[in-house]
This record gives sequence, structure tokens and C-alpha cells, in this order.
Amino acid sequence: YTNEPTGGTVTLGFNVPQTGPYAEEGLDELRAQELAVEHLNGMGDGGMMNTFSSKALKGNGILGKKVEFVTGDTQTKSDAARASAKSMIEKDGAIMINGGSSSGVAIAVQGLCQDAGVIFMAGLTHSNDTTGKDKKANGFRHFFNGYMSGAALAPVLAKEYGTDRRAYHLTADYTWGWTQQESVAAATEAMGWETVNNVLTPLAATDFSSYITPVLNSGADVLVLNHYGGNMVNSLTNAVQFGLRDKMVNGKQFEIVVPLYSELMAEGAGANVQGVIGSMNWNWQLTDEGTKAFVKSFGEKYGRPPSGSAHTCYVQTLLYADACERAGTFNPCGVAEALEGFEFDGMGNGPTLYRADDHQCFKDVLVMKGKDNPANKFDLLEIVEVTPRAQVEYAPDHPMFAGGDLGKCNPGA
Amino acid sequence: MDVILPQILNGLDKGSAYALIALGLTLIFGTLGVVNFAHGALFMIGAFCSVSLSRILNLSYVTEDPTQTDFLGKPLKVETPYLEAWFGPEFGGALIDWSVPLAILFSIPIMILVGLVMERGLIKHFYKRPHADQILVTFGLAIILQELVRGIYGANPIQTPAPDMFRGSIDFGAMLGFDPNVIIYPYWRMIYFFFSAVVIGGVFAFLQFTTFGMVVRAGMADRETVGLLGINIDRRFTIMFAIAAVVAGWAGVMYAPINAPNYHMGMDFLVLSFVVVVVGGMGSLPGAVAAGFLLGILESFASMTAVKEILDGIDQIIIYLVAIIILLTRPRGLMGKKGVMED
Amino acid sequence: MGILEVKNVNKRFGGLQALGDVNLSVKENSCHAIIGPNGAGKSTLLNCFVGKLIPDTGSVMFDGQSVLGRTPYEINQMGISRVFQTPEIFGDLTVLENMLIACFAKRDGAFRMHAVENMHNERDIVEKAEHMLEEMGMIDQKDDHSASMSRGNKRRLEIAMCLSQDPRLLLLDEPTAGMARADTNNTIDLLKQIKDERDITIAIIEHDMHVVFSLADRITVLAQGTPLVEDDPENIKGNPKVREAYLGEAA
Amino acid sequence: MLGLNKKDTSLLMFVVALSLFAPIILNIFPKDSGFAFFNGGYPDLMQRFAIFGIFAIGFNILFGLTGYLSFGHAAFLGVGSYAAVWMFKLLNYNILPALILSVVVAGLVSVVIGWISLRRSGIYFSILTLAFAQMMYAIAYSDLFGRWMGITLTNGETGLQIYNNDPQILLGNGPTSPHLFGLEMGARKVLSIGPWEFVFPVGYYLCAILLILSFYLSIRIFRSPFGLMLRAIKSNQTRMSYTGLNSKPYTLAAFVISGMYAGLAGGLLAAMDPLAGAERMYWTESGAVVIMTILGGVGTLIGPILGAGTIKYMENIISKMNEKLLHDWFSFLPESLEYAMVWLASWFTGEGWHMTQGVLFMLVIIFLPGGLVQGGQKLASRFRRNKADDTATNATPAE
Amino acid sequence: MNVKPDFSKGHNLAETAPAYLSIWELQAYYGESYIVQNISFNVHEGEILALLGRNGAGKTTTLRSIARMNDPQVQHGEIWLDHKPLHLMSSYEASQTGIALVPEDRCIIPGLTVEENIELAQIAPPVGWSKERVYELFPRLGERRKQEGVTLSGGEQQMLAIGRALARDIKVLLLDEPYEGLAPVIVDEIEKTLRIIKEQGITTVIVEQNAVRALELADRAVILDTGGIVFDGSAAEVLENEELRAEYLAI
Ligand SMILES: Nc1ncnc2c1ncn2[C@@H]1O[C@H](COP(=O)(O)OP(=O)(O)OP(=O)(O)O)[C@@H](O)[C@H]1O
Ligand SMILES: Nc1ncnc2c1ncn2[C@@H]1O[C@H](COP(=O)(O)OP(=O)(O)OP(=O)(O)O)[C@@H](O)[C@H]1O
Ligand SMILES: [Mg+2]
Ligand SMILES: [Mg+2]
Repeated sequence: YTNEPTGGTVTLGFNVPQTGPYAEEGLDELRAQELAVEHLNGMGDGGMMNTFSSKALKGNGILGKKVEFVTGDTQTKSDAARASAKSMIEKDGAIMINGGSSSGVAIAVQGLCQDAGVIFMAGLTHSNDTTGKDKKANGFRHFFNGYMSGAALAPVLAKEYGTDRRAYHLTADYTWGWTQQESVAAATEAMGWETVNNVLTPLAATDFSSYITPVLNSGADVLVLNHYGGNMVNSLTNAVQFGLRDKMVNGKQFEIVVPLYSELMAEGAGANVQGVIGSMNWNWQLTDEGTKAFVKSFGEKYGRPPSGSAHTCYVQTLLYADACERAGTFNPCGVAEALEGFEFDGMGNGPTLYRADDHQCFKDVLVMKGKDNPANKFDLLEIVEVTPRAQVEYAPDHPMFAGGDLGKCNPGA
Repeated sequence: MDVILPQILNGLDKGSAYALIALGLTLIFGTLGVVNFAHGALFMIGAFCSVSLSRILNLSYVTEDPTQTDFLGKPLKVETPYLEAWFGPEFGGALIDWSVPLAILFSIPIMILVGLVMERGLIKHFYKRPHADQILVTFGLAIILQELVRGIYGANPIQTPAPDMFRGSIDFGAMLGFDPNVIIYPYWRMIYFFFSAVVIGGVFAFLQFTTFGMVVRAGMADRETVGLLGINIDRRFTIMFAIAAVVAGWAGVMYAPINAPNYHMGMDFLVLSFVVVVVGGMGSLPGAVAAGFLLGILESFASMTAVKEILDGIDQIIIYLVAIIILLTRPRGLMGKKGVMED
Repeated sequence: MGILEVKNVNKRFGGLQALGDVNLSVKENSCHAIIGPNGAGKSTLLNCFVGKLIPDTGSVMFDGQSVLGRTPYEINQMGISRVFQTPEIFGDLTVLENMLIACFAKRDGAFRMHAVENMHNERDIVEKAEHMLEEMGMIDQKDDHSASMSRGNKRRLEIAMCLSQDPRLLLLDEPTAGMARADTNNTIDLLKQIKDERDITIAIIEHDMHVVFSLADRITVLAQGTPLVEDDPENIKGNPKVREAYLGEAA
Repeated sequence: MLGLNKKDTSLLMFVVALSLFAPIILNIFPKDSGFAFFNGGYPDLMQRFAIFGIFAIGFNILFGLTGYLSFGHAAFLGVGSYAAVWMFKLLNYNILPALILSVVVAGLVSVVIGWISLRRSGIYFSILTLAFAQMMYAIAYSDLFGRWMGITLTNGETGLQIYNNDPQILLGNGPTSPHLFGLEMGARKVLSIGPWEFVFPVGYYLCAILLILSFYLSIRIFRSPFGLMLRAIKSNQTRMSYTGLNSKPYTLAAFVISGMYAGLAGGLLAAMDPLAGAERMYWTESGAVVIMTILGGVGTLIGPILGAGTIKYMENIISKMNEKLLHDWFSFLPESLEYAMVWLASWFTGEGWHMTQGVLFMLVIIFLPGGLVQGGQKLASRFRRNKADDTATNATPAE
Repeated sequence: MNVKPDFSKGHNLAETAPAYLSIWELQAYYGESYIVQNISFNVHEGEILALLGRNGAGKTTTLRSIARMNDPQVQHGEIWLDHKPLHLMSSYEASQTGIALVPEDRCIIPGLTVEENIELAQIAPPVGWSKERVYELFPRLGERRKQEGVTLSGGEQQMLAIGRALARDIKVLLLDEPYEGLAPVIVDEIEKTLRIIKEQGITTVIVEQNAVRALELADRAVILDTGGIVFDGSAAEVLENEELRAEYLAI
């Protein structure tokens, strides 16, 4: 199989955005990945290896081989991401690729890994397509997705804002935006909300004022921002600037929802996130043992709490290593088999299943809200609810995920 | 009307950003003839003047609060800005609150310095070089400036709010007799519009009512001959460059509260500002300003649902589409001068 | 019926009547000089012949065909070549390359896609170009960068380019201005020789009376946009009106 | 030879040698040595060198000869890629029809864009091409065309990929990755000599052969009467038209030729890696080819190849230098110095690779106005001067 | 002449009248090409000096060097004007010291009107003739004052270039082929003007292909050939010396 490790080491490839708008997120992922390698090699305090339900990892690398890593810059562009993944595979002999901060890149790299015959452990990718239309046998996603966000958010939104709401969606005009919008609209409509309008906004937009002003006389009383990164920071800032949060419409307080939150975005949006509800895959404020161990080990090393995407990359690295140990081989097909249907706990999200049908993880989803009086810049969001896994599960052939074909695992040459 | 009016307002403030950036760019590009790919970076530096001033005013000393804990369970570190400690939370707090308007002053020496260093140290040697060389060298400079800012401030956007009293919005519609809550407009955007109007007017007046503009135009067309007439054209070019840098910087300073500054905001605006300048016509200040407002307003209109229903996605291509149409119907853009950058 | 027939040509620039009712007939194989005070409209008239300007009214017929509404390159392909008042050459290219372009344009017309053809297979063109340079006495400079030549030499190059095209009508706008006396005389000889040998018609604008009177068969005096007189050189020399308005002591 | 003069022949031979031996030259450092990191001899990067070399050579035909600065050439690259992937989706993985279609489609698109944009010159032309390219980018990124017509044309931001359920009517039992009549692009031969390891990939050699052909063609164009006309256009359009030449078809021809080069490059990108993404058409990519050309040396024959190679090398190698590597490299220093060095170096490596790029652009253009080619000439002439002590040689115009 | 004279005190080379403008061992280059090869000559206050020679002899290069243009580069030599070291100045400083060059290609500034072209000359001190006075000399310019300078006819441009130089308060006027393209009557006119400004004490260096005309006007003449001085003496001498005229001026 491709890049079978022959010496005393095994090389993992960490492919994250180091430049461009998601650079900070990428750097945080990189920190977590380095930490994971440290822990795998038996250095540091072991982090979540201590709380992980599987005990296959022994702190002596993977299958006795010391773990090394190489890094690459995706630039959040599919082409660049594939180029750097290829260089890690072709030049450095990486046996697994991990990381990323957008769905387009994840899907592009996942396709590449499928062709090249290595395992891809996705980083932050939230589009339904990653494990839906574009799923691949060699690709695995720990992160949650648009559907899950919708399913987790809808009940909380209904509880907080009532079931008689009219929502106006602004949606980033690309695949991730579309799938999230579809998911959230479906979930909220099931609660009795009405979707007044859905306006697609260009990715390149920096000023959203012209998309926001029409919201006011549309009769809507909730604004859903299906934006991420810089788009989200700006659209939320603009919405607050235009005073939406102070308005009363239809006799109700106007509300803003950001279905996908991340700590770094919240930091970028600053005080504008106050009171705004959204969802997350994981947050450092959780109090389970796994989270505490990870936050402690990460925080002591880097002086800041880990972000959600850092968590996912860390967990994915451990999961991969663990699967190798359990499979007794680095062969991608063996690893994939070990991951498929794997049930585990102690990684911060409660009991989790890596579903065999689509390589999607199923676990609890967090609903978050912007804090009113943050004590410091790490403390911008608070957990409103931990939505149990059962509530966000869906059938593998759910229409929002249809059309894909996992194919067969490819061990490469 | 209640649909159109807000979009005109949005167009005006978007347009004032475009116009202000294009104005600075056209001073360098249309007047000095340097294809300055670092202009976006000047805008970005301006915005980071706001950020920096707010950081400086927020310089704090740290105390530990044993009653609270941080994320690692250690005592929480509490930061108190020196300004508040020295001048009391009232005045000190107000100073901090007003960091963006104060940054207008703060940015002047910085931008002049940046402009001078850039022109004397670099651009000076490139007036006679081909445009391609200018592109490469200024692009290189833009990257370096951008990377420096990223190295210092990180890649994340940094919120830099306007003073508290300008943070709200005004209900324009209600004032004009429409239903309340229909046409609202943030104070700060209104300030931005008036600010840019004043700056644009000032620059116009300076170039119109002094011979400075004529000399620089002449120098751009034929440096040698202007020198023969006893005029130290180099000095005037330097001054022009510094003015352009200040204008670009101010555009950025005041933009900071509208959208949180990040290190690549310059590049985001770069292409657009070139399009605006060229559509306005090379060498024409009024052209650049007019094109800025025109494209801003058109862009706002294109983002209306009613328009998007006619052609899906029109808002993504409108600027370029309009640019193509204008350049094809008017050979030198809206008000371009003959022979400027036509070869 | 001359080779070039100009009828009732008018041209205004804003408030300025640059050309007013110009009628002119240039006979085939003659040398027709147009003289007149500065700003009389001589260059403007020439510009109307080559498509640089379009007259407001009137007609310009070359060999029975109208040149109006045609682009400069079409007019050139009809057989009219022009030398400019300030030299227009391909400054980035060498002298020989300048000549080659003129020769190609003559042979291949306005456009031909000879993208991968080899220069070596164009021996005849190169020879023709070199021959012309030799005649002009510029063969030593053939590999020089043309922009860095002195201005007199630039003008000679431009004339050589036009001549190498074997035009039927050659328009010269002050061809010897700034040229050293010796070269001026050489140019006069060359032009005479070419006119005789190659069946060329020449229309020339010139302030140098030496050139005008050595070359011209016929002279038109233009003043304020309208022809004042048209006559043989001898009569022009003697014409008191011309002497007063234009020639001054030079005559 | 081949209708070239001696100097051009040796230049061509140089490029041939460079291309054929690239797998060895680029992997010059032994596999286990500390310098192995700087090896660039792996298939993907070598292919990129060749492909972007082709792109830049083509661009130089337009920009270097006519002086028309197109700021939208990436559009043709993107169009070429989409065309190729569509061929894969509809027919099979054979790259021949794909490449042919890439070139043809890019050619057609460039006829349209060129015909319109060439009505203007100078900066107005640049902005027109930029506007077209940005429009095409936006259309591809959100698949607006597809949306208007109700189909999937570019598959938006994800990029156009090949799915198992695509028609692929000629697929049969053929290979399921790009191939040339059965010769798979992904195939490679690895040669290990002692500590050295050299990879000879099929895909790269295909690209290299096309690069050599492209280069040869570009020399012929540069030296042809057509090339002369293009340079004349750059020099003086007034004289051009009064000499009886219509410059429009010449510039359009140059535009289309360079568009077709770009299309070929785009097709090859897809042939090496069957995915076409919209960001290939973004203005920064158009800017990148401009920069490659200037960096190497505008209007020189070999400059664009050098420029393309330099930029792609930096993008792929320097961006991979992470702090861990830096610490390893500087570990011989005392600890405080080590940290200082790592801190300093990290501004320029890893996520700071853009900084290195910016610095390089500035240094090259300030000190070598003629680009890298001029640098090479300076070196060569110094070398020559040292060798043969003859009189000062005038700097010959860049070739 | 191996000992460097002390120009700063108005010392002269072999002449009786004190030198006003001194050129000493001037060597000027265009890039690598050595054009003006170590020439020295003096101009006295209030005189008219004719600088003559064939095309490419280096006349323009010499004038441009004196006016301190960026191109050519003066790599050796000194230029003194009225005790001031011009060779240490850049062109605008030289202009402020009192040098004015009327360039051979006129260099009318595009984009500016006739009037603005003149106003431009009056921005930096010291200012000379008023606009009105220039228009008086060239009424043609007065009529065209609102027209864009570059659209003037060739001769009108020449007038503008001369007028623009006079609009500055100058000590030395460098004229590069001022008669070129001008109607004979206008040439007479300019000649008169030159005599007038000579009386006002302005020193003039004139480069002209119409050597006889220039020599009739000039007091002294310097003849250049391939970058070196071959004659330096009185103008009358040249007019009388057949051999000299034939060899270097071909007249
Ligand atoms: N584009 C234009 N706009 C306005 N006026 C113009 C334009 N072109 C020429 N003129 C004017 O038209 C008149 C005729 O100009 P033209 O160049 O034909 O003169 P000319 O006879 O060639 O003179 P000269 O002998 O000095 O070259 C001049 O007065 C000139 O100023
Ligand atoms: N920009 C330049 N670069 C290189 N060489 C130049 C340049 N300009 C002029 N030369 C060369 O310098 C020499 C002298 O030129 P110059 O223009 O001084 O001659 P001139 O005496 O004024 O001739 P003319 O009477 O033709 O104007 C010529 O051989 C010319 O080729
Ligand atoms: Mg004329
Ligand atoms: Mg001269």
C-alpha cells in the first residue's frame, strides 16, 4: 500500500490553512496536531489518551513506530490544498492527511486521498456533502455537519424564541452555505417557523449592508446568517450596526442566529455575538473528563484554550492512531475497517459512533450563545444546551446526503 | 421607495469607501503613473492605525482576581487600562472609546511617514520603469506589509468599534414619514459618508485652486521638460504620494468600525479599486469618485432580491459587467484623459 | 485627371476652420509641393489623405477610389505612404527590423499569419531591406537600436521605410527638417532618382525652399486653410503675395 | 537545427536537458541528508513546474511581444481544466480528447474575450481582461451558468470532479485514472542509487514533452515575421498602421495563441489531477502568471519557465518549513540563539512563505530589472570574464 | 590646456573677454556609448555661439549635458555658469541658475493648453517675460492660447517652446534647431528676436542645420564632429573657410 512505513518512524501529514482568512484557525489546528503527536509518542501528560475509552494506544508511537509529521498550507484553496497534500504524500511519505478548515478543501483533499490510497481524517468541515454526496471510503469526518446543526438548534430556538417566528436567511453562495441553509430551514420549519426569504451572498462580499437593510421590511423577526469566517464576522457586525438586535418586529424582539459558531469567529465578531445563538461541535467549557484533560494539556502548552477545530484535529489524530493499533497495520483498508462502526467515549463529546455507512461521527452537539459580559477574550460563548446524539442522527440515505457513493477503500500502490 | 431608498443609502456609503480608496489610488496611479499594488496595503495600514491606537489606549496593567478562575482553574488575571487608572474611568474610558476618531490624527504622521519612505526609498526609482516592474515591486511590498501586520496582529479580524454615541442607528424612514423600522441607517456610516465628502472636496480644492495639480500632471506627462522649467518635480511627486497615502490611510481608519480590520482587507479592495479608477478614467479625479459612487450604488441595487430574481447571481458580477460595458462604450472610462496609460 | 483628387475639403477643429474648401489635383508621376505659413493646415490636409483625420465635407480620391472612411492601413495598402513631421519609427527595434516590417507589409498585406515561418527563408525580403538601407547610406547602422539614433537619422530611416514599400504616392511632411545639409542634398537626389525610376508621385510639405525648388514640379501655397495660388515653381518665386505672406527674404 | 540559429538551438537543448533530467536535478540531495527537505523532485511539483512553465511561456507570447498586459489569463487556464474534466466525465479517462478539447475551448473563449478586450489598449485592456476573468470566476464559483440553465456545469466551490455514476461512455474496462491510451499518468518508476532516490513519473514526462514542444513553438514564434510584427505593435502602433499593417488581427492571434497555451496548461492540470476548481480563475492566479513572467524576464524566451519554477518551488517547499524543522536545523546553536533564529526564520517560512515571496519579488526587480534571466547573464558574463580575460562584453539584450 | 583653469573666479581659456559659460573636458555617455568626447569651450556673456556639425555629431547631447538632463550621463568634466558649478546641479537647479533649453523635439507637455504650458514655466523663480509679451512676439500663440499644446502645428509648437523658454528669466538660452519647421517669415522674425534678446544681455547657444543662417547671426562658432571639437573660432572665419565648410558642414 501507499507509503508503507518501513523504518522506525511513521509520518503523518497535517494540511491546514496557514495563510488566508482561516489562518488563525489553521494554526490552532496545527497546535493541536503537534500536541497529539507529542502524546502519541509518550511525551507530555498524555491528554485525552488517558480518558479515551480505547486503550490500544501505549504512548510509544503507533505500532511501535515513532510518529513524525509534516505540515502544509492549504491556503483554503482546493488546488493549493491538493498540491500540499500531494507533496506530503509523494515526497514525505505521509500515510494519513489530517486537517483543513473548509468543506471545499476537505472534499477536494478527500478525493485526492481516495485516489492516492491514504486515509484522510477531515478537520473542520461542516457541509453535508463531505459525508453525503462527496463521501469517500478513505475519508473520515469527526466534525458535525449542517444537518446536525439544524437538528440541534431548532428545539432550542423554539424554546427561546417561540414557534411562531419568521426567519430570513442570508446564505454564503457556495456548497457549504447551501447545505447548511437547507438543513436549518428544514429543521426550523418543522418547528413551525416560516422561512420568509433566503438570499445568497457572494463569498467575496465584505460589506453586507445592502443584504441586511431589506430584512427590515420583509416582516421577518429572525435573521439566520449562514456565513462562516470573515463573512460571518462582517455580516453579524453589519446586522448589529443596523440596529437589528434592538428592534421589535411583529411584537417580538428581533433575533439573530448563527448556526455554525467557532471561537475564533466569535473573537473576531467581539461584542456583536452577545445573545446570538449558534451550534458547535465541541467547546472547552464542557466539564467531562476528556475535555478537562485536553484543555489542561493544551492550555498549559499554549496558554489558551483550544478551539473546536483544534479539538477535532486532535481527536482525529488519536482516532487514526488508535485504529492503526487495533487493526495492527497502517494499511488504509485495515485502518478504515477498524474505524468503521467504531464506538468510543472519553474524547469530549460523550459516546460517539463512527458510522460505517458514510464515515460520519455521531455524537452530542452543543448549542451556544454569546455571553453578555465576557470576563476575557476566551470567554465569549456559553453553552446553552448539550443536544443528545439521538436527536441529531439521521439515516444514511437521508435526502440531504443522497447521491454519493462511498466506493471501495483504496490502499494505493 | 422604501426598498429603493435604503439601497441608495447603502450604495452611498459603499461608494464613499470605493471613492476614497480610488481617490488615493488615482493620485498615485492616474496622476503619477505608478501602478501601485500596495495601495490596498496603505488602506489596511490605515485601518490598523485605528486598531493600534485602540490597543495603545488600552494598554493595561494586570492584577489577579482570586475570586474568579481562568480556563485552567488558576486565578483570573484582570486587566485595567492605564488610562482609566490615571484619568479615572470617566475620562479615560471616553478616550479609549474615542480611539477611532482620534486615530484620524494618529494616522497622519504614520501615513506620511509610510508614504515618504515608500516613495523616496522605492517608487522613486520606478517612475521610468515599465508598469510591469512597478506591479511586481509594489505587489512584493504589499505582501510584506500585509505579512508584517499578520505577524503582529494575527489573521483574525479585530473589532474596532466606533465611539459609543455613534454606535446606534437612525430611523431615516420615520423621519421621512415612512413606517418606523424600515429605513434605518447607522450613524457611523453616515459619518463615513460625510467624512469622505470632506476629504474628497479637500483634495479637489487643493489640486484645483493651486498650481500643484497642474505641475504634477505636467510632470507625469514629461518629467524632463518640467525639470527644464526649473521645477523640482521629485519633491512634488513625493508630496503627492504622501497625500495619497494619507487619503488611503484615512479611508482605512474610518472604515475600521464598519467592518473589523483584518490583514488581507487591502487585497480584498485592491482589484476593485483598480476597476473603479479605470472605469472612472485614468488621470481623472472626478472620474474616480464618480465611478466609486456609481459602482457602489449599482452593487447595492444588484443585491436586491427583486433584481436577483431577474438574473440569479447578478450581484456577484455586476461590477465587472458594468465595468466592461462602460469601457466598451466610452474608450477612456467615464472621464479619462487621453494618452494616460493607454500604452 | 490627377492620381490624387481633392475636392472641396473642409475641416474644423472646434471654432477653428483648419481647412476651407481645399481643391487640389496631384498629377501622376509629378512632385507636388505644398507650402505655406505655420498653422496653414498643411499637415491637416495630409492627415486627411491617410485616414488620420476625416474631413467634415468634401472628397479625397486616390486613383479613382475614395480614401475617406478607410483606416490608415487600408490606405497604405492602396499605395500611399507617409513620412511624419516628427519621426515615427519602431524605436524598440533595430534599423534593419524597421525596414523588414515595411517590406513584409508590402509583400503580405495588412495581416498574414506567418507564426512559425523562419526568417532565413525570407532572404529576398532581407535583401530588399538591406538594399534600401544601402541606398540611404545607413547600412552600417543596420543593427543599431533605432531609438538611440540621432533625429536626422531617424527621419532618414523613416523615409527609407516608406520608399521600400514602392508606394504610388509618397507623402512627405517636412522630410529634411533637422537633416544636415549634405544629407538633405542626398535625400533630394534620392527622391529625384526614385521618382524617375519607379514611377512614383510625391506630395511634399517643406519649409526649406532649397528642397522645394529643387524637387517640385508644381507648388500649392496654402494660407489659413485655403489654397492661395497653385503654380509652377518659377512663378511662385516671383509671386509678391507669396513673398509677403510666406517667403520673406528667403526667396 | 530545426530551423533555429545556434544560440536558440542551445537554449532549446538546455531546456530539453533540464526537463528530461529534472527528476535527478531536483532530487540532488540524498534522501536521508538534512538537505533532503529542499528536494523538489516529486511528481506533483515537477508536473507543476512544467505546466506553469507552459502557462507562462504562452503568456509571454502575448505580454512579452505585444506588451498587452492581460490580467485575466487564469480564466483560460480554468476553462481548460473544466473542459478536460468534462471529457473525463463524458468519455473516459483518456487525456488526449481532454487536452484537445481544453485547447479548443480555451481558444474559443479567448477569441471572444480577446476580440472585445482588444478594442482598448494599455490599462483599459488590462482591466477589461481582469473584469472578464473575475466574472468567469464568480460564475464558476457559484456555478451561476449551471444555475441559469438548471444543470451542474462547474459544481461550484467544491470543484468539478468525476463520480462513479458519471456517463463515461467509453470507459469500458479501461483505467480509472487519467491515462494516455492505457499509459497511466500516475505511474512512476523509482530508482534508488545508494542514498539517492529518483522518481520518474509518466505524468511528468508527458508534461515535459509538451513543455519542450511549447517552448520550441514559442522560439519559432519569437523569431518569425509574426513575432517581429508583434514586437512592432509593442513599439509603435501608429507607425504600424501607416505602414499598412492591421494590428488587431496580430494582437488577437497572439491573444488566442497564449489563451490556447493557458488552456493546454489547464487541461494538463486536470490530466495530472482530475479536478477543476474555480479558484484557478481568481485574479491572484492571473496575477501569478504575470509575476512569473516578470520575475523570470519579460520578453525573454526562457524567463517565464524560470519564473514559474521559482514561484511554484517556493509555494510548495518554503510553506512546508514548520517550526519543528527550524528547531531541528538550528539545534546546533545555544538555546537562546536557537530560539532567536527560529523566531526570525519563522517570519519567512511556513505560514510566512508569502513574506519570502514578497521579499524575493522586490529584490529581483530592484537589483535585476531584467528578471532572473538577467541575473543569469550577469553571472555568466562574470564567469566568462574570469575565464577569458577579454574586453568588457556589452550586456546583450536578454534572450 | 592641461592645467585646469579656475572657473569659479571667471578665469578664461585663451580669450580676452571673460568666460561666462565654461565647458571643461566634458565627457557624456548614453549608457555605455561614449558620445561627447572630452570637449571644452567657452561662451562669453551676451554673445551668440553657433554649435554646428553633422547629424549625430553630438550637438544635442552637448546641449542636454549643459542643461543637466538625466540622459546623457556626464561622467567627467565641469560646467560653470557665471561662477556657479552647473555640473553639480540637477536640471531644475540649472534652470533656476539661468539655463534654458529649447529641445529639438520641442517637448510640449501633453494635456496642458498653450497658456498652461507657459504658466508652467513661470512657477519656479526666476520669472522672465510675461505671457502677454510672449503673445506679442508670437501672436499665433495668443490666438491659440486655450488649445492643447500638442495639437498645435509643428511650427506653432516651435514658437511655444521658444516662448516658454523666454517666460523664464534666463542667462543662457540653448536653442536646439529652433528654425526647424518654421516658415521663412517666422524664421526672420525669430532671428530678429534673438538679436533683441542679445542686446538685453542674454547669451545664446544655437544648434542649427541651416548653418549659413546660423553663422550670419552668430558671433562665434564651434564645430563638432563625432563627439569632438574640430573648430572653435569666429563665425565669419567659418563663412570664409571653404575647406572647413565643405568638410564638416557640407556647404
Ligand atoms: N486636433 C486639433 N485640435 C485643434 N486645433 C488643431 C488640431 N490639429 C491642428 N489644429 C490647428 O489647425 C491648424 C493647422 O494645423 P497644421 O498642423 O495642419 O498646420 P501646418 O500647416 O502643418 O503648419 P506647420 O508648418 O507649422 O507644421 C493649426 O493652427 C493648429 O493649431
Ligand atoms: N538616447 C540615446 N541612447 C543612445 N545613444 C544615443 C541616444 N541619443 C543619441 N544617441 C547617439 O548619440 C550620438 C549623438 O547624438 P545627438 O543627438 O547628440 O546628435 P546631433 O548632433 O544632435 O544630431 P542631429 O543633428 O541629427 O540632431 C548619435 O550617434 C546617437 O546615435
Ligand atoms: Mg505641419
Ligand atoms: Mg540633435
